[in-house]
Amino acid sequence: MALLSVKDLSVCFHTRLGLARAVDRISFDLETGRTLGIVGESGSGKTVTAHSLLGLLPSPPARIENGSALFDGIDLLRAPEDVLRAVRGNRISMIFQDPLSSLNPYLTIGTQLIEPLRVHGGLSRKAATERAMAGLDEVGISHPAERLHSYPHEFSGGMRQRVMIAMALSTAPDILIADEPTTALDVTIQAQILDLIRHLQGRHGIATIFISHNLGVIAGIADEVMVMRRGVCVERGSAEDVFYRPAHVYTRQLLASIPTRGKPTPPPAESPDAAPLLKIDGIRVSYAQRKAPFGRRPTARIRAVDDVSLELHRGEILGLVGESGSGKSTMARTLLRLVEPDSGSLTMEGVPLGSLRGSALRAIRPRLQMIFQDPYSSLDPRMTVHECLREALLQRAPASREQVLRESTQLMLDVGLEPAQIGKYPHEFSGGQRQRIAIARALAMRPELIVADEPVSSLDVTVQALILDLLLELNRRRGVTLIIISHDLSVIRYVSDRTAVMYRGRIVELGATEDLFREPKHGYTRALLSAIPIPDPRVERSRRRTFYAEGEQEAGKMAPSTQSPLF
Amino acid sequence: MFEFVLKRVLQAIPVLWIVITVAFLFVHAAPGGPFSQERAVPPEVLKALNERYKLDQPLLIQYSDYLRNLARGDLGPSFKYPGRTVSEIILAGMPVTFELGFYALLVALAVGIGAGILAATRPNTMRDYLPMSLAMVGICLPTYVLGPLLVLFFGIRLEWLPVSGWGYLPGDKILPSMTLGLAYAAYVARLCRGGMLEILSQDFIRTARAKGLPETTVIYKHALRGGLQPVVSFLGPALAGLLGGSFVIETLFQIPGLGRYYVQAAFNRDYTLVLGTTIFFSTLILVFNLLADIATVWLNPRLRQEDGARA
Amino acid sequence: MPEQPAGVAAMPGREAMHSPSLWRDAGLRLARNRLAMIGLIVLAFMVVLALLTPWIAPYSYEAQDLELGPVAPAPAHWLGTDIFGRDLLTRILYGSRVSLAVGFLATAVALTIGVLWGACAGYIGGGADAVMMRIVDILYALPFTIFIILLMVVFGQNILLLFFAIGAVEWLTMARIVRGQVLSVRHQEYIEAAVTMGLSRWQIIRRHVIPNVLGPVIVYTTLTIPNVILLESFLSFLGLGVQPPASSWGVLIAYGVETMEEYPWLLFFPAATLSLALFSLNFLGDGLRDALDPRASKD
Amino acid sequence: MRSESNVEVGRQKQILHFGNGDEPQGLDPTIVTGIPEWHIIQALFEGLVAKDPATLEIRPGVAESWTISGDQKIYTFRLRREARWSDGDPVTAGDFVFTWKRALIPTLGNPYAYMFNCIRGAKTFFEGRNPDFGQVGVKALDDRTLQVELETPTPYFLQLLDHHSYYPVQKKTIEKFGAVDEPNMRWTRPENIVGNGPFTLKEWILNRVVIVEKNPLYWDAARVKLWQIYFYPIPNASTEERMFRAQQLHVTDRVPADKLAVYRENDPDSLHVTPYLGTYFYRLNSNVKPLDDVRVRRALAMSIDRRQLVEKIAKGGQQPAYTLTPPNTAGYTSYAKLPHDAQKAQELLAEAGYPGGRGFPRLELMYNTDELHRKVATAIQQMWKKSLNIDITLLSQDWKVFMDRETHLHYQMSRGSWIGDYLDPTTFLDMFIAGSGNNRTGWSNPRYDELLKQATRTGDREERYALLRAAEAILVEEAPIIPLYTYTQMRLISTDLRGWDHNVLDQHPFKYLYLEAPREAERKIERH
Repeated sequence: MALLSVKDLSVCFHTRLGLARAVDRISFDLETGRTLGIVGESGSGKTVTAHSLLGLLPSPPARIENGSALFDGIDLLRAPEDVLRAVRGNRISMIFQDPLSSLNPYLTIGTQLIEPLRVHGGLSRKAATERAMAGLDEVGISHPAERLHSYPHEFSGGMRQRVMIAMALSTAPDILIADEPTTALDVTIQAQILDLIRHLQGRHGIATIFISHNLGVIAGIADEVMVMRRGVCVERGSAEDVFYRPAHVYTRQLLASIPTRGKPTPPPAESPDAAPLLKIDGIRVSYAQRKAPFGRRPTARIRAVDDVSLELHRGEILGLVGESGSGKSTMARTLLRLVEPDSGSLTMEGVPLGSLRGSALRAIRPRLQMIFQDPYSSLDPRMTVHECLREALLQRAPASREQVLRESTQLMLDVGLEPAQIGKYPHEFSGGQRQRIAIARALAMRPELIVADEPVSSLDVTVQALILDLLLELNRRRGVTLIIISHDLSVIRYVSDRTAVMYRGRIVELGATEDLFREPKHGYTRALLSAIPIPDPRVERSRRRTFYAEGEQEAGKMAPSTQSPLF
Repeated sequence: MFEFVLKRVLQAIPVLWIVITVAFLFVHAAPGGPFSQERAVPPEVLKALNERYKLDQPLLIQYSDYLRNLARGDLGPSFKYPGRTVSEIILAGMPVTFELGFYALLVALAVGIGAGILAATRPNTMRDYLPMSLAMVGICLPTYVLGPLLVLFFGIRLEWLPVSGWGYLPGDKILPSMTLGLAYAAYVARLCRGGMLEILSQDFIRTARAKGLPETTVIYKHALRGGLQPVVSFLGPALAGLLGGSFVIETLFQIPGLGRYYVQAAFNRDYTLVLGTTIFFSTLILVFNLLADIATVWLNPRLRQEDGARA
Repeated sequence: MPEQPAGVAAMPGREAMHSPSLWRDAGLRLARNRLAMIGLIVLAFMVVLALLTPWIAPYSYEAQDLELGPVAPAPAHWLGTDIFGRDLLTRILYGSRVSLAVGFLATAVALTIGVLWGACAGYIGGGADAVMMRIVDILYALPFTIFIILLMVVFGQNILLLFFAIGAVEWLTMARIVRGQVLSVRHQEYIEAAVTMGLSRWQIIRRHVIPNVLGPVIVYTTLTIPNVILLESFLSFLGLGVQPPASSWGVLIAYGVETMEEYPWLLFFPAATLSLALFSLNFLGDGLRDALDPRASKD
Repeated sequence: MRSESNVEVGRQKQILHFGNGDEPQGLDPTIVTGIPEWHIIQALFEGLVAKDPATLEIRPGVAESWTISGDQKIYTFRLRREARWSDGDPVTAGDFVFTWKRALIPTLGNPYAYMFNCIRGAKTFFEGRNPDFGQVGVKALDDRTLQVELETPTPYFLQLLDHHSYYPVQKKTIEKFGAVDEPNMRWTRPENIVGNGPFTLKEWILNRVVIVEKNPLYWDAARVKLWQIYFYPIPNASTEERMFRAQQLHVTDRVPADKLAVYRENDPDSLHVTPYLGTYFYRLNSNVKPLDDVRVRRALAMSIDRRQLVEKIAKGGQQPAYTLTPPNTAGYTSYAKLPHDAQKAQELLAEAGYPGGRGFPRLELMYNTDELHRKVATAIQQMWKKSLNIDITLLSQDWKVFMDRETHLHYQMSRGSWIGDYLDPTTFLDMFIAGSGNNRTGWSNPRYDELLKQATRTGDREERYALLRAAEAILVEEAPIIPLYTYTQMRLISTDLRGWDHNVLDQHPFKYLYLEAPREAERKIERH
């Protein structure tokens, strides 16, 4: 008898257009101590599946149509609320994708950690506090007694996810459901968290359902893998079977879409005598740390970009890689004069970009365009695609209604969108389509340089490749110079001619992309490379990580003794 | 913290100065003087009074005299009530006004937050529509309608509560506080509902539910603090409005507060009293806006990063 | 053009091009919201009644019948008469002309000034923001009664002045709300995208900032209108605004309160009319807010 | 449930709860002008003489007796020995000389100084033309004898002595709290004040209550039955009425017009509506066209149906008024009249060049912001419209703006009213003498002025009244004002209150009042 046995689970959502089936007859069993990996792209129903097991689906609009989920004699899908509540957070715990929004920002870590212990374990405040401290210690957070009084915002992303894990495990559950627990984290942090989960799971013998869109992550952690697509399970089997002998065409497509290769086209022949398109010299940017209204030291400044110099040639693609907080986004915004540098100079073909003001600045702006990370917030939700493109086109040059129509139609075709959809609003498009709209908007200005800040990081893997191909094509066909910023090394490797690695506001390594990947010189580059999850169960499980130690990213202790064998 | 408050206080000085100046010009520009009345005042008398109160001096002299006295904390004598100083009148009315405002605030918060939570936890059901509709009726019914209605019902018909007064008879503070508070409760309810709905859709609420916490804990411990943010930022202006706008209530219920003076002084052209009450109320507005900002930060730990917890 | 796209047939229909604007779309979405439509119909009905009042009112609004005096609702006077023996239904109908005009126009004044002021303060930020918001503080603090008296004395009795006076106080809160909203919108990436396109500040405020803060503004507006209608009665007492024999809802309600025990219908019907208008406005406002958010209605 | 009401407790302890209109500005009898102040001062001070509350006949006050010379110009008062200040000092003739001199010092700015005009030399002293008070006809012959010499025979002089501006104040106390000519009223605070009336000031909480308590040193203390009186400033009539219903007040200051019918029906014993020495009228600015035409003014006056006005609008038992002076003011009644006659009014208007109202300019009728004024104006606006076919604009104005415009004749028609200071027709008729500050119509008539002047020189009552009637007839015929109705005093009074007599001056000396449950009521309670 399996610990948890799910049969024919079907979930529907009421929408304006009628019933939509989000999960369609999913079945699986989970054994004690085993890990089930559920993999699939956004909208495939993996999260709905997990939530339906704990009765967390908002109802309405969601409705469980069919199926059963037997756990210890209880059918989780039909159990009354109070029975479920006794199971939730007690015998089945859950950790979520975004540790920033999943912890209550208004309550201290301690309060939140103690809650399940008090509710389920009936522990006294004192006993619960001690257990909570032990839990924090186990997930590698130092000085737990002090940390209990901290608020979530005082922790970094990785630390928050450790707290979530400690909270989930505090009641010694039978099952842990981890829903994309590392997606929002930097790659090196992701590696640490994965190791931690693996370690604790083994130690406590917990069964785990691990949900991820990242095949590499699943490869490293799952014993069994279920591949979902549009609410249906397309393939289920042992990790080896799924990765090495994928039966379903979709599984194969997924595996193939991961860019592991280098740039498909050779870099353009450099003409060394040509003047650089863009010259960056000694740029420094710092923020006044406005600690809200009550900061004691409102003048404290945080240095985001520290003495960066670069030269960029026409037609080149430069990759900028680094983790969150390394200053790469600030760098991008500085190039576009969205952020004012403290010092240093920016020159575009002899024009001192950094000192332009007012209308002179506005006149040069079309030559540099940006593609933002989040295609949700980078498009005005209240403008249709047409309005958005029209605004850009008219901004560049006055044009008649017909010209605008013609050009915007052409732009739609250029970025691979159906021109008939031009009257729709951004939210009616998928993430990938939205990113195409953003690209079209940038192209409408006929820019010479496009800075793309994490252009694919919020997209599904299969879509990522398409967008990257589009960027490459633009570069080739139109000769647009590109700076592509990403935390994902495989993305950088796939598109860029040269790569710069940023760490704490500085460029620590810069070179031709393939050289850099083959022979990383800087310790940090090596650590980054070693942390990339590889979709190969055997390789991934036996990999050894390299850590870069100049200033720990995490403020807690990095490697608690209990974990060392794993690293 | 200290620096922030100090900065705001320093900012307030020019604001107050402009308020005083404009108000000074206003009252002196308004026709009719403090001493005109139905029974014609003989010109000799008027002259004597104007000389006594220096109203025959050029406006600029009066203005600089006023500022000079103000700097010494002297708001001058009242014209309408000779023998009383403006400070004395303000000091007499202030405690009552504050008390009324405080109770009304309690009513507004208790009723408004209650209704807001009720509505937000079951959106688009009867439990949502009913309190929200009542809130809307509350917005429709101005205090000068609501007050007499409450008095007639609870005071005259049921004889449960006194119909007027403030602290003379047991329970006489209930009706005025309710009347004044209910108008604001309607706004609080709407804001609270909005805030709660926003917070209840947040991920950390899902986390709290996933921990198996009872729904009451989820709502009161996890959601309420965040859900009250919009209410808190509304409170600063609202509280100033509560205190300054208590004129109608004070008249209806025979309450010796300051709101009555604020309006009456304007009608009486009691120049010094108008200026005194204006200074008082504008200071209140500034102070309450500051307090609301402090409270917003206090409620939201993300905004107060000063504890040394970050390693 | 060298690269004419192959499929001219794939060109979007021309009507999609003709300003497929937010507003037209909002109209379509609004039409599908039943509550909002009921609100709109009720309001439209009220406006039509107000416009047609001189032709449809059963009695003259000023003709008195002192001998008749106040009578309760009866077939001759559906809603009863007031102490002058004037037909209350007629008075409410005529009052709606004033109240609706004041409600909408004064709110429009407040809305225009408040939105522009708040949007500029919030978007420009820094010193300009501080100065602009301090100006709002100052205006908040000035004695309103004296201000009204002055207005009247300087400009005389004038209904236009009423709009101005009300607008002048109501825009303050509006500006604060808009500023708060703008602060939250200001750092969205689509604003940055607009900057990189070289749009001027004013263009950004007009095209991107204001449309995106309209939601809360509309909701606040629906709350402002009844406030304004009631405020009008206070100003009318001071002599600014309508004078007898003309009337307004606010004035009718204020008089109704005086005699609510003796002649309750004089309070009930005007108050009920105002409430009906407010409920309709509120549903319409909520509907409009949703309609103006393209994300809200379709998934 | 509510605790014991004020009325019940009051009955047991002889505490009167009195609705007093507005917050008193101060309690200095020489300076104050308002009615609320008047009520309280009546409890705290006493003049040389007092009035009988029922008949308004003059009775002894501080003076136990007095003599009047044959030419009616010299009054000699004998002060009673027992008259005491509340600090125990005797009230002397010197106190009156001090008080009246102070009242006339120009720099004090006493608005009621004109009340002393009948005393020889008072006017010239006040206007600064004669700085020597020795020339003024007020002398203390000894501590208990006061002699007053008048300018002309003034039949109502004794009445004036019961007006608060003639009440004595104590020199010692005044000088302790400021210069003699300083109008600050700090000396009237409860802890400072010294009076000579039946009550003393016990407590004064701003905007809440003024409490007075029986004065044991008062010469007639044996007669005073009330122990305390609470004076409440209640500006809102509806609030006051509700307080009365909730048994928090014994006496209200007024009654909301729409409540009168209800009380007549349900509680007639509590409702007291009595004639009052005051007239409600409209001023017509005789300087502006077309109101400079007497025919237009008469037409306007004749087209108002006063009966409807008082019965349907004012509702408080007011009497239609066609003359300025209320009927039977100290035996004086004017018979002049512009009767309600729409036909005649139309003819007059046509004669003036506006047949059927054609071409008549749109006039503005100004009133100060008030419910009743609005109602009256609204009704009259329609009456003019109906009978004369002319359009009038109504304009409500804040009180001070209203006064300002009226004083500067920046109006066309405006609301006015006058409450008599003393019981004599001249308190009304003096208003319209040319140059009087209270005229404010731009109208003047030398014959009118002459008639009034003659009247002051006449000692004989009937002859004097005949002159005044002739003057009033001119006023009515020329119609610079349109009298509308004679005021009534409307109060709700608890059936517990005894000793309350009605009079047109609305003066109710508190020393005669007391509280006792009515016998019928007791019977009712027993039956329950």
